[in-house]
Amino acid sequence: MVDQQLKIELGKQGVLVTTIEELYNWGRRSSIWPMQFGLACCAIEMIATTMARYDLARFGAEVFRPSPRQADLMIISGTVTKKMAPQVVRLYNQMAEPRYVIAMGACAISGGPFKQGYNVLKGIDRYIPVDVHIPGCPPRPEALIQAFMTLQKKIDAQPLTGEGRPRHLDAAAQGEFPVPEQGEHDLEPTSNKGVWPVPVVIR
Amino acid sequence: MTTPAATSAFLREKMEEGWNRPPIMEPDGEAELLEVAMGPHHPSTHGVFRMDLALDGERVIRLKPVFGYLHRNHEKIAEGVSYLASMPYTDRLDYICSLTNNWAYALAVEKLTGQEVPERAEYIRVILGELTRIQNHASSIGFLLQEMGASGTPLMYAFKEREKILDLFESLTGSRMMCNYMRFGGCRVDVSAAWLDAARKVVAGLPGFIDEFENLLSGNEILMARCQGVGILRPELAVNAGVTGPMLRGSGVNYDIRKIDHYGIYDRFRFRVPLGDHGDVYDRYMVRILEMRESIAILNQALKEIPGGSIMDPKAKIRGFRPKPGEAYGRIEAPKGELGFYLISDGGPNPYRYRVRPPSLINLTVLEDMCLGSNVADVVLIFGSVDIVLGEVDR
Amino acid sequence: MKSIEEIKSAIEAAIPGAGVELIPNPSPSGQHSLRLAPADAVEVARFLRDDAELAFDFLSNVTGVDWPGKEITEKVKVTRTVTRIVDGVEQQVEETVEEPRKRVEPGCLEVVYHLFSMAKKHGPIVLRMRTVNRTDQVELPSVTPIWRSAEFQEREIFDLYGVVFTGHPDLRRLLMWKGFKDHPMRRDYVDPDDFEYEPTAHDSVLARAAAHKAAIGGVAQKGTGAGE
Amino acid sequence: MLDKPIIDKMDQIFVLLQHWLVSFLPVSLQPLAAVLLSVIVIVCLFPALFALTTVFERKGLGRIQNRLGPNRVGPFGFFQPIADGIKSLTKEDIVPASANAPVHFLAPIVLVVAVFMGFAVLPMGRNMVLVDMDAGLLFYFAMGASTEVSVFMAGWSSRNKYSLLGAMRAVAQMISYEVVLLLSSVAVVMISGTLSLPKIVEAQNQYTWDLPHWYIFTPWGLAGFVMYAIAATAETNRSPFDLPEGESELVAGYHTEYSGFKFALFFLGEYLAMFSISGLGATLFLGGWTAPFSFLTFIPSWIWFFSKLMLSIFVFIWMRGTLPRLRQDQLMNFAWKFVLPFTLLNLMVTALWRFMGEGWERWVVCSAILAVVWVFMGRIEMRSEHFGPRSYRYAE
Repeated sequence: MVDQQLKIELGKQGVLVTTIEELYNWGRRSSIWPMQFGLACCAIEMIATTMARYDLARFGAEVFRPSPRQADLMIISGTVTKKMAPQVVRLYNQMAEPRYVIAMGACAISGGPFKQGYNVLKGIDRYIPVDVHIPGCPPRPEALIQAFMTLQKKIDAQPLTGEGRPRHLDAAAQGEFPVPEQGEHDLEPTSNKGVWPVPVVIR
Repeated sequence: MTTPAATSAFLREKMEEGWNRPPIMEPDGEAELLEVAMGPHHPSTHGVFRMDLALDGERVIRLKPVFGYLHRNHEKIAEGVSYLASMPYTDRLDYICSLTNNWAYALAVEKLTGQEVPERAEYIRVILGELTRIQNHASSIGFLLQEMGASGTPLMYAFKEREKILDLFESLTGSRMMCNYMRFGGCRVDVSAAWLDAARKVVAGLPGFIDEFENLLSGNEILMARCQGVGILRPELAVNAGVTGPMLRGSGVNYDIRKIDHYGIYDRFRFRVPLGDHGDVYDRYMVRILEMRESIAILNQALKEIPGGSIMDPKAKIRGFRPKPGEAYGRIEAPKGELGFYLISDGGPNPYRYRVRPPSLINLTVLEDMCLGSNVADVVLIFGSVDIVLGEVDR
Repeated sequence: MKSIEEIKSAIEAAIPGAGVELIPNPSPSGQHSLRLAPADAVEVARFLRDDAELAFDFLSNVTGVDWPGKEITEKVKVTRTVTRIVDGVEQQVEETVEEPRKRVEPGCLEVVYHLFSMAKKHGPIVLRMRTVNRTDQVELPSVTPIWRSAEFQEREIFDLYGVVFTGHPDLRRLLMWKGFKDHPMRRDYVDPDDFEYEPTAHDSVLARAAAHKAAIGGVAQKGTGAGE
Repeated sequence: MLDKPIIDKMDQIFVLLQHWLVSFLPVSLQPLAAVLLSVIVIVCLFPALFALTTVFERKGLGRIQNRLGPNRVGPFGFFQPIADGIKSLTKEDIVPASANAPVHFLAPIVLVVAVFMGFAVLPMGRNMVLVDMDAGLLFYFAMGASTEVSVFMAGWSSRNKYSLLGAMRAVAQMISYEVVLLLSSVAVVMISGTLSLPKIVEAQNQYTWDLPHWYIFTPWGLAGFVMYAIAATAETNRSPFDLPEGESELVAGYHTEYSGFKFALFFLGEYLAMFSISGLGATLFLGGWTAPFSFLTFIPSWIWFFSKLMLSIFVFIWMRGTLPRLRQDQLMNFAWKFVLPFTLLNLMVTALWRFMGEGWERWVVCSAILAVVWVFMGRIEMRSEHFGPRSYRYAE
């Protein structure tokens, strides 16, 4: 590890010092290919983000891959229903590591305005780990770009070893997430306890 | 042209034979069928829709649509909240054109209560409704071309224009997509003179955009070869299956609710209803293009004639809004077809029954009929030409 | 277009013995409806579609409505014989008293159809049909063979309300998944208790929050308001 | 003007460099070392070109679509492919449980190796050809044919329905257009009388009034080039013939199940195939490394070769940004009913050209035949399918 101070000094002298860690993080942060996966209203704003006015392509992220195998980022753009939730988890399982998830919009975070619905999943983080949440109904394209940059910052800050390393470098971490079953009245189980402990309400 | 009335003898005869079921396809020879589940995650299903296909080679032998992946319980929620509180939910039905959804719901409630709408509010509704229609048709054509494999260019062109219209919506209602603008007996906020000027400017730019769009697309041989003669929908079946909107008019049936019901103030505007003669994908595409041009004509008239005055029925009640017991069905010509709301009031603050008549869902009834015997590539194209939004299909 | 009374008499003239009942609609919309007896509903529907003057070729909307059984408490005058001491002697006396009595008005499932005519450009006419009850006798005839547009809408009503349409070519659940057991649009449906209630001032929500807390059990929810 | 020796030096700079480097080695090792050196250069150069092209493609498509394209990663976004490469290399490699693992693994490698082999016979400048084979063209097409095998391997071994459909489409399409590709090149062979690519270039390296004798400037050459370009687009699965991976229909077609570096190899293979087929097109019809005007011959030959190559890449990108995709049956109809008969006719016209001798008559006759048949066949094709603009009626 190069001392941060020394690195800045060397940078002034025109010597570029980098580490494997930085290069690795730079690589995966600069080339995040989202999955072409829209769920509901937010999907239209996600498409608008890639269009000429907002142009997500500037970040190198216009390569929307329809196949989950080739995608790095899953943007949960909209309401996840109980009928769809098993498919979302399955798609997430099909993605190759390193993979990231952005929960876009109120519905993906908590069920949003449709929270009272009998067929609406109250937040996708009940089943899969989410990296960035964006509030809004739907969030504006700028918000999605902000989320994208937040994700990049998050990747940048990840060390490759020790505590706080990315999940795919942690041999003990969960790789495949159990797909919920569609039961007679509800999904079974109603949440993945390993990912989402039942929250404690504090007032 | 074959109007349904003219062919009603034909209709009756065929009906006895049970023709309104999709024809039964037989695979060639002993071929083993390949069962493909297209969706719910598939790049061309506009969201979470699934088609269970049985293929013989690439020929479609069977197609069963599967719905419900975006069933968000809109109707159940609306029955538990007040009349006004369902208004924001209607935005999220067909999330590309929220304003026409607002309009249909407001119209149904106005029918239920007998409220009057001031003239200025009616003009604002027409302006917003037609702007919505233009941006919906433009983006639906963009998505259709995306399905056809054009790597984004037509969609980008469509969205460029859509953003201008969304800016108008945003400056008026405060939201790009989920406008929540109409109220029972009027509208929420008044338009300013500056907004009207901005709208005039945008509308003045629209014909140029459509010309550009048509230059890029309509005469393209590949587009013609892909679209013409594909996904033919006969007018008899279209009427019987309750298909509405540009899809029905693409099949040559003259049925535009703006002309039939004269709801709002549509009888004041001069506009024509384009009709296709072949009922294929190309006709649906062209009907949408031509409808955009007619919408511009309506917009020009409305923006010129808009009167002053109030935008809200003075007798309209916001708090303690309890319609008398009864029921009403209100419908409008939404960009995708007939969007109706059916409300039953029991005198309480909430509707006793709240039902959305979704054009997208009912237009999909004929999907199997149109797709059988064609190619996988045609299936996505036909599906795209139906122009659905899953929020409305599954509600 | 003919008025609703004329349509009713036209139906009765064409199909003798058809059970058609006019249901007035008091709201300003003035969309009155005809209630059909399920037994000959298909006949009537075919007549409405094929009659040259009516030509209702377009079935726009099919809706299910749930009317749950109501418990009605009413006072009934009852005459009964009581033993009472009159003038020091025990006698049998007849006496009339008002007594509250509970009566359960049986519920039913209703299906509403909105018809228009594309050929004649008129409408709407509203038809309705009722099932016998909400539990076991929930069959209604399907109009899908007459108007194809009923296909998905009837499937939806089967899914969400549990009306069984006889004669429907492909009656499966439309929106909910295959193994689902309930009919969620019915008014007595209780949805699964699967979300954490946010702090609120509404007592009913707090009551549900307390019930939810008890149901999930074991997980401490500090200060859920209901308890404190 | 620069003086002649310097021009020659610039022209031959890579050849001289190679000779100089090799001269340090014992004579017995020199031929082997020379070949190895060239192989290394090719193996490094074209992937670098691939990286550059992806940026150009993304930026170019952006310009077509009124937007900017990548510009955040490195200066003007030019480090984007490096980031993509690092990411692809480090991404998890998934082999589906039901896939045929060895074939699944081999498919991308077979593709890239086969495509690289094609570069061996391409003359990239004067004296700049790795192997000056007498039957170079034949070798090239033999290698090109094996890309089909790899695509089918990928689609079949993935055990995915979309992959299988994509593979079936790919094989049908590539085999159909392979025939056209070959036959349109045969015309060149008939005129130049050789299968060796450097000799074909030499044959075009003459000038009349400053204008070169490129084959594209003859009636049969133009027709052949158009047919070649169509077939080349189909052969490399580029829009509007990108059916095997037709995103909107088949998710990602034959490489749906590939992730990480194997997917990157497919991506690389596609672009390399594009380079090599553009290079061959330039060699056969556009005079290879020769200059378009005699007074421009002072610019090194390899610059001309690569500019022609990049120009055709630009056309590929342009088409991708403009055209929608054809359908499978239309694609096959187009191949067998229009392109192939026209190419066969072109062969006869070429023969006629050859035997009519020098003079203006052959220009008139050959052009007339080709133009008439082109118009006639095109008309019949359109009319038989009833395609065409329509008029619409309105109801008040």
